[in-house]
Amino acid sequence: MKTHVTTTINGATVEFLCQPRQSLLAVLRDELSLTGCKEGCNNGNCGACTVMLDGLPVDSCLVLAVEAEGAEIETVEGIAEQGHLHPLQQCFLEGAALQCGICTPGFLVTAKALLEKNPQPSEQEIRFGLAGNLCRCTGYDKIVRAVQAASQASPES
Amino acid sequence: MIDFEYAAPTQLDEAIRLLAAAGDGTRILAGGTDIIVQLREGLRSADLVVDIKKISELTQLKLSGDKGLHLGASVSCRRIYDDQNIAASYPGLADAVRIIGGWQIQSRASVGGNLCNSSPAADAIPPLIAYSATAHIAGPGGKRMVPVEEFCTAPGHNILQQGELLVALTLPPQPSNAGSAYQRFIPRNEMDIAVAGAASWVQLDQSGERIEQARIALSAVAPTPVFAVDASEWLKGQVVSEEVFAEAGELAKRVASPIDDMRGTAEYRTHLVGVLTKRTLATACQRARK
Amino acid sequence: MSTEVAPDTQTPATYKVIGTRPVRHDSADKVTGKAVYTDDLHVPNMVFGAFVRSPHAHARIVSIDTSDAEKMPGVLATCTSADLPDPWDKVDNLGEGCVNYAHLSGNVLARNKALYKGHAVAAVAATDSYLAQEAARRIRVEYEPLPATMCVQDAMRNDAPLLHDELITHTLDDKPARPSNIASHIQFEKGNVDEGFAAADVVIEREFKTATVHQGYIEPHVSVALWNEDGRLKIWTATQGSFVVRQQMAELLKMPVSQITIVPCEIGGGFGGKISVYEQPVAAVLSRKCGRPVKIMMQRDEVFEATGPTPASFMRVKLGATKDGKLTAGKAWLAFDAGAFPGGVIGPGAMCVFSCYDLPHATVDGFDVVLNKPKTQAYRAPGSTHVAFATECVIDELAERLKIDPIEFRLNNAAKEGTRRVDGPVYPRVGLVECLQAIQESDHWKTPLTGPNRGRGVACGFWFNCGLKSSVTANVNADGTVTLVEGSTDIGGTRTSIAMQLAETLGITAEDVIPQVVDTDSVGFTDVTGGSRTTFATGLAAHEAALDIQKQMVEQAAQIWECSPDEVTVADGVYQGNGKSLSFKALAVEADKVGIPIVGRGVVDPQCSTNAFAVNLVDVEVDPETGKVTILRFTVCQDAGKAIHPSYVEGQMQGGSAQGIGWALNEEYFYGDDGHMRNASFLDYRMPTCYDLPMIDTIIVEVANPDHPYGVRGVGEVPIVPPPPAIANAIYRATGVRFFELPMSPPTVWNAIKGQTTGE
Amino acid sequence: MAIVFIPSQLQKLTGTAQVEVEGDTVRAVVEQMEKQFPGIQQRLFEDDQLSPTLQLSVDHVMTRALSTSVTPSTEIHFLPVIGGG
Repeated sequence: MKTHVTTTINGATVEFLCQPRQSLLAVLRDELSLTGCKEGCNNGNCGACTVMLDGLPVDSCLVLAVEAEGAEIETVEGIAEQGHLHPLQQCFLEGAALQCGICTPGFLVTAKALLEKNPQPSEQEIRFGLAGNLCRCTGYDKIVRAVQAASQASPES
Repeated sequence: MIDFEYAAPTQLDEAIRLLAAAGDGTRILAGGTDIIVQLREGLRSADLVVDIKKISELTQLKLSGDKGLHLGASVSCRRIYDDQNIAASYPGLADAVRIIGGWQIQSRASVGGNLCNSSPAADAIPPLIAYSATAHIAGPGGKRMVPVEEFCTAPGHNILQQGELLVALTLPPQPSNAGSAYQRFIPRNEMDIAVAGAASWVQLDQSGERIEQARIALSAVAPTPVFAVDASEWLKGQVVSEEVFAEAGELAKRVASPIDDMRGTAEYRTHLVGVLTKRTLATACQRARK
Repeated sequence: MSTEVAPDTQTPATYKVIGTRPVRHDSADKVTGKAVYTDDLHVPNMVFGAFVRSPHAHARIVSIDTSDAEKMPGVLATCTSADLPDPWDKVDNLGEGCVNYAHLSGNVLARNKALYKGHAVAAVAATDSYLAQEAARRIRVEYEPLPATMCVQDAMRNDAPLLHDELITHTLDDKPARPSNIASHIQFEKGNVDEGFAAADVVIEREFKTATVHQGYIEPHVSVALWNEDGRLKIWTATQGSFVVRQQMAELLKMPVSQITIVPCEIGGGFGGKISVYEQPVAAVLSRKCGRPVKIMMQRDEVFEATGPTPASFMRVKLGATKDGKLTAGKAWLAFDAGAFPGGVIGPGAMCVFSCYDLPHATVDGFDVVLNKPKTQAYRAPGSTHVAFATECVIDELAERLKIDPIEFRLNNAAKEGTRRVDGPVYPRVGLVECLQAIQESDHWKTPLTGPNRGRGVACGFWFNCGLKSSVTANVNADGTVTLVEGSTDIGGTRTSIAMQLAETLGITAEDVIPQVVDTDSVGFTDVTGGSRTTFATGLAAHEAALDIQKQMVEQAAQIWECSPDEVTVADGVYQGNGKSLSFKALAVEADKVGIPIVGRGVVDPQCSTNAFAVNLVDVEVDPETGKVTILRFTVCQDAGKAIHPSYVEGQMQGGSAQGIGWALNEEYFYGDDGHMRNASFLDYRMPTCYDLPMIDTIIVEVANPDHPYGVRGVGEVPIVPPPPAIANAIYRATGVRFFELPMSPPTVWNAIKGQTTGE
Repeated sequence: MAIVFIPSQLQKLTGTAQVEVEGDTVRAVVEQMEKQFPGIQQRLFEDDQLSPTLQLSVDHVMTRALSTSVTPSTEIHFLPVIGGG
C-alpha cells in the first residue's frame, strides 16, 4: 500500500507515492531522480545521504519518506542557484576538497548548514560540525580548508 | 524489511488508542535513529509505526524557574543544546545531547527516544538519572510517573506496558550552587557508542567547598544505565578535592558489572568508570561554583 | 602553509601547465550532485538482485533449495555456483597481481564449501529490492558446519582444519608432500646473514601482529548487468579497472572479451578493493536468466564481510647494527593471512620489509596462509604498511639503543641510487635521503615538542609503484581544443593530471583539454587505476599522443604554408614555418578547414617501478588514564618525482596518511569466537572522522624519475605506509612503552601502560 | 650472456647465488641454465611461459617477457608478482 506525500524540495512542491518502509533517501534517489544524495552505509554512520529537513541536516537514510509530509527539504541539487555555484562549491573546487566525490554532496549540505548557523567557525567547530560525514580519500584537510575559505568569502564576514 | 503501516496522530489520546488497539508489532517512531536501523536490520519488526512527532505535548520544551525543565518525549537533541538557557541550566544534559551521533543524528534523535530504546550505553540516560528526572507515561489506564533510574529493565527493555507511551521527562529546577557533567569514553572523538559513560550532579554548600548532595549515574557498564547509589551517598558532606573525586570513582566502580565485547573488556570498562566519575565530578563542581 | 616543495629538489620552473593547480574537469558535476555513479543509474526495466550469504565461517554446503523463493510473485531468477561455468584452474596475470580463476569463481559463489562468514552462496533477482531481500531469506541452504581457523599462527599448525583439501604450498623449493593452509612460501637471501649479525654490536628482534583492515571506500560495491538476447553482456560498474573486469568476466563466464562491454561509472573510492569482481558475474547470470537488466548493490555489512580487506599479519623482524650506527644484517619472518583463497599480498610485503635500507646481509621468509576470513586484496601499497610497522619500530629501537638521532640513523642507512635491495635489484635514482633531509629542515622538526605524555615519532615507507599498459586517443577539435579519450578510471583527479601532461606537451592550457573516461569498446586496453600508475603511465600515454598530434600538426602546417614539414618548427605551442607563425589553437582552426582530422594516439607499457618513498613526523599525546592517543601534529614528506597537480599530490599524501592513522589507532576486524565479524559497520569499524585528525602538513620532494619525460613518480600508495610505525614510535616517547601490535587502540595502550607501572 | 641471481630456494640446484649464463634473451638464458642445472626451468616456468606468480627484473625493467634481450652485464632476478592498490 502506498501513501501519498506532499512536500517541498529545493523550493518546489513535490508529490510522490511511497511505501511507509521506504526511506527518504530511497525516494529521493529512486522515485524523484535526485541522485545527488548517496547511500554509503544506510544506517546513519557516514553522512553521504545528508539533506536538509526543515532547516536541519539529517541522514536521509534514517528518515521515512512518509515523514516528509508537509516538510521542507533541500538537497545538494538545490545548493547552486540559477547556474551559479555557491561559494562553498567554488571553494571545494578550487581547494581540491574532493577526490572520488561520493561523500562531497553530504559534506556540502552539512557545511552549508554549519556556515549558516555559524558564519565564522573555528577549525575545531568545523571538524566537530562535520564529524557525521565520513570521507576516506582526503584526510579532511582540504575539506576543512575549503569550509574555512568559504567562511571568509561569505558576505557575513 | 517487511512493509508496515504508518500513522502520525496529532492527539495524545489518538496515539494511545492506536497503540492500545494494535498488537505487539507496534513501534513508536520519534527521531527514528534507532528504530529505523533496527527495522532495516531485522532486529525488530513492525506492523504499525506510530510517529509521535506531530503530538504537541510531545514536542514541548519548556524551562521555568519553579518547575524546572519539561522535555517532551520527541524533542530532538538539537533543540535542547540550541537553547542557551537550557544548556546553561542543565549542562550535564547538554553534554550528552551534543555527542549523540553527529549533527545529522542530533537533528532527529530525541532524549525520550534514547530512554525508550533503553540501550545500556545510552548517553542521555545517565544525566537524566543524575538530575533525578521523572518519566511521565500515558497509557490506556491513565498517566503515571516513574523515576528515570527505574525505567530501564534490561538491554532494550523497559517498564512501558502495551499501549503505553512516554510523554515527557521533567527535570527539577536547579539551584544556583548545583552543577553537572556527562562524559563518555569512545575510541574516536565522535560517532561512537560509549565504552563507558558517567554523569555527575552535585550541589555544593554556600562556600562552594563542601558537597551537600550528589548523584552519579553510569552507562555501558551494566545491563541498564545505573544509579551509583553508594558513591552518591558517600559524597554527601565531603570536601571538594581530587582525592574525594577519585574515591567516589572507586565506589562507583562497585556498581559496574560490564561485559567483554568489541567495544572494550570488562576490566577496561570498570577502570573507565573510575576515571569518568572523577572527571565528571571535577567538572560538575567547577560548574556549580560558577 | 601546509605545503612546501623542498627547495633543493625543485626542478627548474620551465613548465606552463605542470605544477599549476587548475580546477578539475569533472568538478562541477561532483559538487552539484550530477556526477553519475553506478547506483545512480536506472536502466529501463531494471530489476534488483540480492545475495544469500553463509552464516558460518566454515561449512559444507549440503543442499540449496531455491524453489520457495522462485514461487514468490515478482521473483524472476535465482542463481548458485551451478550457474557459473566449471572454472578452470588457470592462474592469470591481471597486470596487478595474479588470480586463479577457480578460486575467483569459488569466491563469487561458494562451491561445495562456504569458507567464511558472509561468503556468497546464492542470489536472487526480483522486481524490487525489498522483494529480492525477502526472497533471499526464503532460499534454504543446508550447511554442515566445520571447525574454522581464524588466525595465521593457528592456520599454519599441522593439525589445523584445512580449507582446501588439495592445497600444496607453492614454492620454488621442493614442494611439500602434504596439503596445508600455507599457500605459498617465498624467500629472499642477500649476503650471509650470520656473518652480518656477528658483526653487529646491537641486535634487536621483535614480534609484531596487525589486524585485518578494510579499504573503507564510502561507495559500496554496485553493478548493473544487462545480458542481451544477442549474447552481448554490458556491465555498468564501480571499478578501478574496466578492462580487468572484462578479463575476469570473460574467464569466469567463458565467453570472448569482445562480447562484453564494461562501462566504468564514477567510482566512490577503491584503494585496491575494487579490482576483483564480486557481484558483477552474479548480476550477469541473473540478467541472462531473467532477460532484464539486474542491479546488485551491497549493503555496508556485506562490503565488510564479503569483499577483500587487507590481511592480518604475524611478523618477526631482527636487525643488527654497529656502534657507529651502520646496519649489518636483517632477518624477517612474515606470515600474512590470505583469507579464504590463496594469493594475498605477501609477495610485496616480503619485498618491502627492508626496502628503505642498505642492508649488506639479510634473509626474508614470507608465507601466504589461507584461513576462514574473506579473501584479502590489495590496500594502498599492499603489504608494505604491515612490514614497515615491524621494521621501522625495530629501527627506532636500535637508534635509541645506540643513542643516535632517529633521522640520522635512518640517513646513515638509507637506500639510495645503487643500493642493492634484499630481493636483488639495484635502485636507480630515488629520493629517500632527500625526504629525510626535508623532514630535518621542516618547521615541525625544528619546533621542540613539550608537555607531559607527549612524544614525537618518525618513520619511513616505500612502495614500488608500477607502470603497465595504458592507451589514449586525442582528437583535435575545430576550435583548437583537444578531446582526450582514456580508459583509466578517475578516482582522485587523474582526468586532470593526465590532461595537464597532454596540454604541457602541446603548449595549450589544461582547460583546452576535454578528458573523457570511456568504456572498454571505446579505447585501447588500459590497466587498473592502482599501483600509483595512472598519472605516471596514462600520463605517459597522453604525452605520446600529444607528440603524435604535434607531428600531424606539423604536416598540416607545412601543407597550409606550402613548405616542407622539415621547415616547420614548434616551440611552446607555437608553430613556425615559411615566415609564418600560428599558435596551436589557431593552426588547429586552419587545419580543420583544409586537412584531414587530427587524431593522436598514445599506447604505452612502461615496465619499471617508479619507487616512491615517504617519511612521517608525528607528535602525539597519550591520555595515561584511558590510553587514548591524540595526534597533535602530523607532517608527511614524499618524493613525487614531479608533482603535476600539487593539490592532488597533497591530497593523496593526506588521504593516505589518514588511512594509515586509522590503521594505527582504531581500525580492525573484531572477530567473535564463532568467526563472525562483530563490527561490520561504519559505527564500529572506526575510521577517522574529521574530528579525530589535525591538519596534515605536506612536504613534496621532487627527485625526478628518469623514466618519465616530466619526471613523474606515482604518489597514491606510499603515504599509507609510515603512519603506524611513526605513531608507535611517538607513543613510545610519550609513554615509555613500545607497541608491537596494531591497532594501538585505547584499551591496548592502557593495558600496556598499566603493565609497565605494575611491572607486568 | 647475463648474470642470473638465483632465488635462494633454488640455490640447492645451482650451489651458488649467482651464475653467469650464455644467451641473448631471458628465455635463452633460462634454457641454458636448464642444461647446467637440470630441473631449474620447471621451477620457473609453467606451460613453457614464466610462471604467472613470477616476474622478472632485467636491469631496471620489471617484465614478464621472456624475449627481453640481455647483455653480459645484465642482471636477471626472479621476483614474485606484485599488485597495487
